[in-house]
Amino acid sequence: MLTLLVFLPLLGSLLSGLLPSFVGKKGVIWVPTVLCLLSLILSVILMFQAISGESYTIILGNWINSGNLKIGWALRLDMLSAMMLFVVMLVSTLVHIYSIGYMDHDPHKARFFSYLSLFTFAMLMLVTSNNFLQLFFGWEGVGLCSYLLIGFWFKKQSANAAAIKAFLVNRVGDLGLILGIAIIYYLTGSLDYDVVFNNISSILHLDIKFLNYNIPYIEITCFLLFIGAMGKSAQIGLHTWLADAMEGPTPVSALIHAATMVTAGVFLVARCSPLFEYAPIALNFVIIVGALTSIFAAFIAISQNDIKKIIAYSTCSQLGYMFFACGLSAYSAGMFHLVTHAFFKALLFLGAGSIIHALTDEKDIRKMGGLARLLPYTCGAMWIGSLALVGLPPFAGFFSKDIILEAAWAHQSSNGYIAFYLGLLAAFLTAFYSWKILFLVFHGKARSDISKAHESPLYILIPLFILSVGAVISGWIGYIMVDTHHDFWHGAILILDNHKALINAHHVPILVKASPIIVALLGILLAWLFYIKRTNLPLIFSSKFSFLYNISKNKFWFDELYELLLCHPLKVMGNFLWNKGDIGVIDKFGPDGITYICKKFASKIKSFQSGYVYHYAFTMFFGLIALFSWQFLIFLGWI
Amino acid sequence: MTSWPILSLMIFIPLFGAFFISLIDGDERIVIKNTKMVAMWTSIVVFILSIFVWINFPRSSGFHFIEEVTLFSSLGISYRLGIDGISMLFVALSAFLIPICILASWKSIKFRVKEYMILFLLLESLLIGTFCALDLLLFYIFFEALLIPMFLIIGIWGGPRRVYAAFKFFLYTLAGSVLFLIAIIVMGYSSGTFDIRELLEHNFPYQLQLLLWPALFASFAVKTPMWPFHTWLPDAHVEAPTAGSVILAGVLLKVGGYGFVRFSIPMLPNASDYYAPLVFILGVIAIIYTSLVALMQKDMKKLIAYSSVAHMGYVTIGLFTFKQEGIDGAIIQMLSHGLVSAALFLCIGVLYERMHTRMISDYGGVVKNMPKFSLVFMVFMLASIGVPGTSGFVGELLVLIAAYKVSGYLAFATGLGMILGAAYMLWLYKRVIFGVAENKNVKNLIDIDKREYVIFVPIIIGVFWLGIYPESFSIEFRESVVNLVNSINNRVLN
Amino acid sequence: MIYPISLTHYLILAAIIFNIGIFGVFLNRKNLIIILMSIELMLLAVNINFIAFSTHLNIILGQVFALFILTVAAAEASIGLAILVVFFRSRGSIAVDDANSMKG
Amino acid sequence: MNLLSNILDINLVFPEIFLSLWLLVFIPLGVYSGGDKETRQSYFTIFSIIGLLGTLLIILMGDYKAARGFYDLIVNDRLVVFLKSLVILAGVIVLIISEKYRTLKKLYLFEYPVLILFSILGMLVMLSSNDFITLYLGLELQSLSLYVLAAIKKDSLKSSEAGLKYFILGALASGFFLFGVSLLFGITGTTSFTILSSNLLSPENNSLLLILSIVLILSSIAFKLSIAPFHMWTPDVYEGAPTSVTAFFAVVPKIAAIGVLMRILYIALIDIHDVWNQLILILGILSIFVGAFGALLQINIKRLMAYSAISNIGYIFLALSLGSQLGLEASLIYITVYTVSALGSFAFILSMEKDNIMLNNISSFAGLSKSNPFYAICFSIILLSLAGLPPLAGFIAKFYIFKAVIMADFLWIAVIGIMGSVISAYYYLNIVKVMYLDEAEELFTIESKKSVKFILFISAVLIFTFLIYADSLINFLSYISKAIIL
Amino acid sequence: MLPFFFYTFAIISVISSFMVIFAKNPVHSVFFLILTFFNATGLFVLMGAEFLAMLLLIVYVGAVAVLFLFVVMMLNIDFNSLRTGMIKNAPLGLLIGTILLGEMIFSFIGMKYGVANKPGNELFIVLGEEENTRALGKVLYTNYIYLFQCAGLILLVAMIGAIVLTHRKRDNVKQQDAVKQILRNREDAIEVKEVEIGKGVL
Repeated sequence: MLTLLVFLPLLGSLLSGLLPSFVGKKGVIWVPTVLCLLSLILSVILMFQAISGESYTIILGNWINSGNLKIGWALRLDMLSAMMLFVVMLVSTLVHIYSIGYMDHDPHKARFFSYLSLFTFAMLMLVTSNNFLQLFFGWEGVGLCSYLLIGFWFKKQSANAAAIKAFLVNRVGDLGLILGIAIIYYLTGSLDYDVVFNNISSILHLDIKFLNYNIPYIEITCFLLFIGAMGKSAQIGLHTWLADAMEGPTPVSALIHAATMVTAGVFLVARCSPLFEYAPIALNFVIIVGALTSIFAAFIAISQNDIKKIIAYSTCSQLGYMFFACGLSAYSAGMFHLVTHAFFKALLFLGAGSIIHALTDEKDIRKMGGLARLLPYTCGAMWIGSLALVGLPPFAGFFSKDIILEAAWAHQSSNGYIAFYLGLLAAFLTAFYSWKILFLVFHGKARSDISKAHESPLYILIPLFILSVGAVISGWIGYIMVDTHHDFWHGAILILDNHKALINAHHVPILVKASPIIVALLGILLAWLFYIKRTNLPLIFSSKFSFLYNISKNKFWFDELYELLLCHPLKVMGNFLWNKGDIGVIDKFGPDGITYICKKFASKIKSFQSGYVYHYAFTMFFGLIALFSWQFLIFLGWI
Repeated sequence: MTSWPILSLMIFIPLFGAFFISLIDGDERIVIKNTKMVAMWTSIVVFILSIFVWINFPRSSGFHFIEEVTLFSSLGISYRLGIDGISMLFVALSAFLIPICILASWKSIKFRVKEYMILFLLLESLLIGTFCALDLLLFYIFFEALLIPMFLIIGIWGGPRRVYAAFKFFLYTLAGSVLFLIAIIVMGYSSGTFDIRELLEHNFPYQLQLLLWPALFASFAVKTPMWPFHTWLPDAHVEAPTAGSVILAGVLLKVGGYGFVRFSIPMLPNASDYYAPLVFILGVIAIIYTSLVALMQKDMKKLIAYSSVAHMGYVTIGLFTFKQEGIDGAIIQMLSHGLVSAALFLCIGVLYERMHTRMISDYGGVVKNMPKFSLVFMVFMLASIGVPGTSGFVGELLVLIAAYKVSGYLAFATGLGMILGAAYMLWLYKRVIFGVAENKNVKNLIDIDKREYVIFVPIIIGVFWLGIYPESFSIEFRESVVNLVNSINNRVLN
Repeated sequence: MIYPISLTHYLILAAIIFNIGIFGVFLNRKNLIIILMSIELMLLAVNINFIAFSTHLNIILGQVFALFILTVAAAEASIGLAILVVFFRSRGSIAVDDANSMKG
Repeated sequence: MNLLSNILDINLVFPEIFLSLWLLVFIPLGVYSGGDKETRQSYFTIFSIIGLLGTLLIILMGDYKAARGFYDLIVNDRLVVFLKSLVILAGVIVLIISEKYRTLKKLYLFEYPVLILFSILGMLVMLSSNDFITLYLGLELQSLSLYVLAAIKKDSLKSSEAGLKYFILGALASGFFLFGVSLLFGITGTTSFTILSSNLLSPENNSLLLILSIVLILSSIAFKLSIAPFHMWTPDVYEGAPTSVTAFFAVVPKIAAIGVLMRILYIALIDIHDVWNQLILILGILSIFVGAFGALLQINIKRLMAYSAISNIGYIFLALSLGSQLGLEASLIYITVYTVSALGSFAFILSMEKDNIMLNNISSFAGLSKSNPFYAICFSIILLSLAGLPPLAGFIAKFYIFKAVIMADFLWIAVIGIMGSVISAYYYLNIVKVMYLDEAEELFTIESKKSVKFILFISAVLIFTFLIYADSLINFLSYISKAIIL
Repeated sequence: MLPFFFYTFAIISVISSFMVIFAKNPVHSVFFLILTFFNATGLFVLMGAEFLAMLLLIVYVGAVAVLFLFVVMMLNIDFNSLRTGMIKNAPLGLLIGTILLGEMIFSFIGMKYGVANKPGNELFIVLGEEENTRALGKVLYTNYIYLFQCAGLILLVAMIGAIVLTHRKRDNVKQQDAVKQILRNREDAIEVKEVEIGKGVL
């Protein structure tokens, strides 16, 4: 069943991608969609199996086999993967359906659906892997599909650039991941989760010497793995690709850049909890990075005007929450937020897509307004999504975000408090920009001609509806995940007994529990002030606090910084090495130089052959003398 | 096992084919047609033979299918052939690529077709001979003789600077390999035999090893090519006709790697151990340096050529880790590169046939008219940057893992190549395939036809096969590599 | 003061003449005939050597050799002069400097 | 009694006697024959070829057992027989391939084959000499004929200039030789090789004078072999002399001189090997490089062949310097292979004629692979063999040389020498390039006699298939080289 | 007396050989060459090689030198134009040459001769009490007969060579053909014409 689940999307992808003429014009759309739907049904069944405590591994075959390294293609079902399977399949199926409407006019539908299904397949491989390498396979596979889908509109230069950027930034993370994998292999001689996790105790005492410090291997390993997660999940430093990735079609953003792929990093950390638990330094690093990202991305989001970019930064920020939850050893909280986030963020993206679709590819929120009337369903969906996002009860986000912040408080460490306060601030900003969107888009006056706007077709609205339902109820249902009295994960996540953040999270002061709601409401209020009540306030603020505004607007100049520090020097260096290194030095002093010297020498010999017989005679004579003198000196013992 | 000399057959059938072609006479058009057919079928027969060998190959270490005829009693040189798991795969690779090359040249070679096909068959025979030779001197003979057909292929059917490139290629490799000859003589006469099997068991004195190793290295490093001996490669590739580039990148470069794994490492283990850091440094430089250089190339073929240098950097690093994973990885990387770079050159050839330019700036938006081609190209591009599931990944991963066993820094530096490799390949792909078609000629492009399908599909299958189930390849050479690693470890430790 | 004449004296004399002969071959720039004569001088020096050794060692072989050298030298001179004449006819000069139509 | 013993030895010199008698018949025949010039010329050629083949027959029918005659003046053993046969065969082939050229250049003179025969006679004398006097007379007999041959195109300035240069420098070299021999005679009291070697055994004889005499003798033989720095005449004479004569120069005297050098070094002077081995070695390396570099920029094929000869003989010097059986064997193999290659090359060069003009410029071979593929492919094989590429004959020959050098523990010499071979590979390859890669201005067909084509073909085939028969050939040469047992 | 003669001959021969190469006029050079040969003859006599001394006189002075002179005259060269100029870096050449000479002399002086004067072979024909010419004659036609024949061949080659090179068929020069002359008869040579009166005058 699991095998079928995983490979059905691949089949769909291959059919519509390679044999479009075989499946027909309609078929290229419907075949992958129906196959995904089948998979979704299977995943639901499987999830119930998993909840009932079942876990097993299906070995499909050998992959890499070299020395001790024995990697097989295998599918593993446990609670963690079942949960991910469900989320992935649900969002993927909805996006497939959504795309039927959204991509209606695109001539390359076959390709699009093929990519979508391929992505789904890769994601499934990622989550069901039973070893690090297959995880990496899926990891790169989703990255690849992300690349393909971002660059789907190949004529757009910006889309192509964004696609490459996404791939390359991810590759940087991947380098960390693969090095981490290499270390794991080096230490344990295996890459199977079970073997590695069971042998953890034997490697704890191993140290690596790095810059004169002795660092436990496990720390460095987790650190490197986390670098990989940072790349995929767009954490601070490696986040730059996510906003640019919005160049792709909106369903893609919903599927890949909100609900599934970007959360793979969180999944990885959760999956590797048996490693991270033994690496306190790495965990602290995770907390810091996560917390920083959450505030940092939220801060950028407030000044953006592209609706998708705002949501993208929001995603970034929410991923930060998930990470610091993981860093706090509250992996299940992270996973919980992952699930709820998948619902409401996919909802937001798809809603945004609906808006964009309605306005024929307008993305700038400053040019919208008053759409509530024209797009009532979309408006409702967006409201639900935003409410879930900012974490107002009874929406899904409330439960997951709350438990994270509580866990941060309950961690009772300086890092925990930092995470808590930064998270709180981020929540405030989240509320602000969420309502900024809502107010600017749906309420107030129309700032441009929106008369042609129309509510989206049913294919778009059905997914919106389903996700809205999810955004409301997933928090209620999913709360079981973080219920510490209940072994929901069946051992898929390991938390050491002395890491009590999650357990203590249920026993934090009431003020702490309430604070997220308060700041969210404050944020909404501020947004109302800014964008409904006093519409000149944003301008005043941006000029008064131009410094902060510029930072936010320019996204901390990360892109420019990278351009200046990395891309440009690399290009210059490439040119230098080519022109100066290869042509200027190696060729000049190597083959060409030797040729030149040889020719020079040859012309010397040629000119020596002067044609005058006395020169020839003299040369002979000289040769004679030289030979004799040489031997003469040898004979006398002078040489 | 078969009693008939199948390896000799594989060496001599192309020669017979070439001879037969040279006899074809008559009306020019008919001559060309017959020539192509004869060449094609000859190479296909050889390929079938290679499959036969593969199927019947006993997966144990040591050499099989051995043939031995004394050639020089006075010199101690014999016509000894035999293959182990490693060489078997390279033989198969050669036999696989030659028909593809011939097919790829079906239309693009318009003049002197007869000579062209003769040279390709000659090349095939020599390549198979190189990988099958079990006699040091016989190996050298094949190894060197390879230069002549390649020189002519580049020189006659090449681009505008073909003469420079051909000479650079020829003299560079010759200069490297003459030192190898000296080493061969020293090895042969200090051990008393030229039989590779016996030489593999022979322990050379440490000081002698230290002397011999650089001589071997000079030859193989040029052939591989390693930085800084790589500058002939871009020139040769740029000027060579498509099929020439294919065979150059696909098989000829592997001869260098094969040399390392067959001679340098097992015969001179102590020296290899001594010089390994040097190889690592050169390998790392090759990966990073040439990737950066590739990033700035304006000519597609040059870019791929530089990427070849980087990829072969992985191979050398992998080989000199002396770890099972590293050597396995290096071999798989060589096979993979043999397929992928060959295919990339074929892709460029497809474009070149239509547009007659290789400048990246002349392209853009190709996907619009050539979606199938774009897909094919993408598969190879992805394989080149080592996306898991394609052949490129397996080798790189194994090398990286083995490199980590040697040093973390080495692994890190090796890994940097992953990022840079992705950068230049993606950039290339973007500039050529994506974007808006601005060049008028691009708008009139025609997608790949059946012949080209036939060329690409086997390679794509190979790429995925190697990427998803490399076991079917690695099982063939596993025992040989295990043996190799054990013997190195024993001899280096003692 | 005159020392008794020994073999060495003759040898030194022969060496001097031999060297003068060599000088004549490569110092002369203008006249090919001088070169031919220089060669004769060299052969003369050799003859002196042979005869001196022959006398000193009391072996007749040296003189026989010298005899043959004399014969050959005459033949050589005639060939040399014939070639010179041919050269003069085609070049119109016997200057050594003029014999340089081929070089490099 | 003396006379009697001489008469008994006369069977050792039957070949020489036969050839002289043949010549003595030839000369009046040439003077008094009438008829059309071209028919006369071909008759003369056939006549001289018959004479040579007759000589060869006599040589081969003779006794191969080592024997010395005429009071040690001459020697006969299998090495002598082999080299003599090689000389005669090479001479015959040169006569055959130069036939058309001579018609073209109107070299109808009957003296031409006569002089060729005389020089071959001189070489036979040289090869069988066991005494410096015999050697000297043979050398002069050969040289005088060659001087005349070089200048035989009287109306050509280049030819007479070549003759002049060759003569002057040759006379200088023979002066060196004689001076050296005279000193050697003074030191040891003999000029016989065999007695010399026993006389040199006494340590008192190791003196500066001995070194001087060896240097003098070696430098004059180096001159004959065009070894740097005594090579200066070679390019000019090769260029200036009529091409048919150049073909003769390039091959036949070299074999004879190598044979003589072997005899001097390996019989007369073998006991003072440490005195001359460095000399020969340095000369060998020097000429490898002079030959390699000198040819790089040549545009005239004849000059190029001159430099090629210089560097090829350099390799033989490397082998000979070792003073070992292996070195002797290697140099025999090398000279044999070189003979075949050089004859093939000149068969090619002598065929290259367009509208009655010889094509001496390398660039005029452009496009030959298209217009005359047979010539192109044969010559390419020969050139690649000269460049030392496997599996051609040149490779095995070089391999043997380096094997000998390395086994004598001269590793660095081998490295240097082999680097020289890479450089020279460039210019051989350049000719291949011109023939195969360059476009011809106009296509032309080469018409040459079947016999020439046949010789070119045979030489290419011999070189190409060398590996097949190499074993037996090398065994045979090794057997030959055992004539001198060290 | 011996030293006196030796030095006289030696010094004159060195000086005159020096003059051979440095004389401005080739004719003078030839004369100096002859002088050198004369003195060498004297030296030969001093060493007891009378036969060779005479031979030198006859062959060289009588034939070779005259041949030189003959060619010098025959070529009819404007000697004035040839006089100038020695090699540019003659001093260098001389210096290097002197090194060789020095080394040679050094070797001569350091050498002990007569060591090898122990012939163990019948080929060593000792110059006995017999007179020089007889001794030479005895071996020349017996022991060295082979060489003697070779020398003859060399002379033959020289002759042929000289003829080949210098012989020219000139088409514009009338040559006498004796046979033709003899075979000519009156009828071929003379034609009697009847001349009309008055014709043929103008």
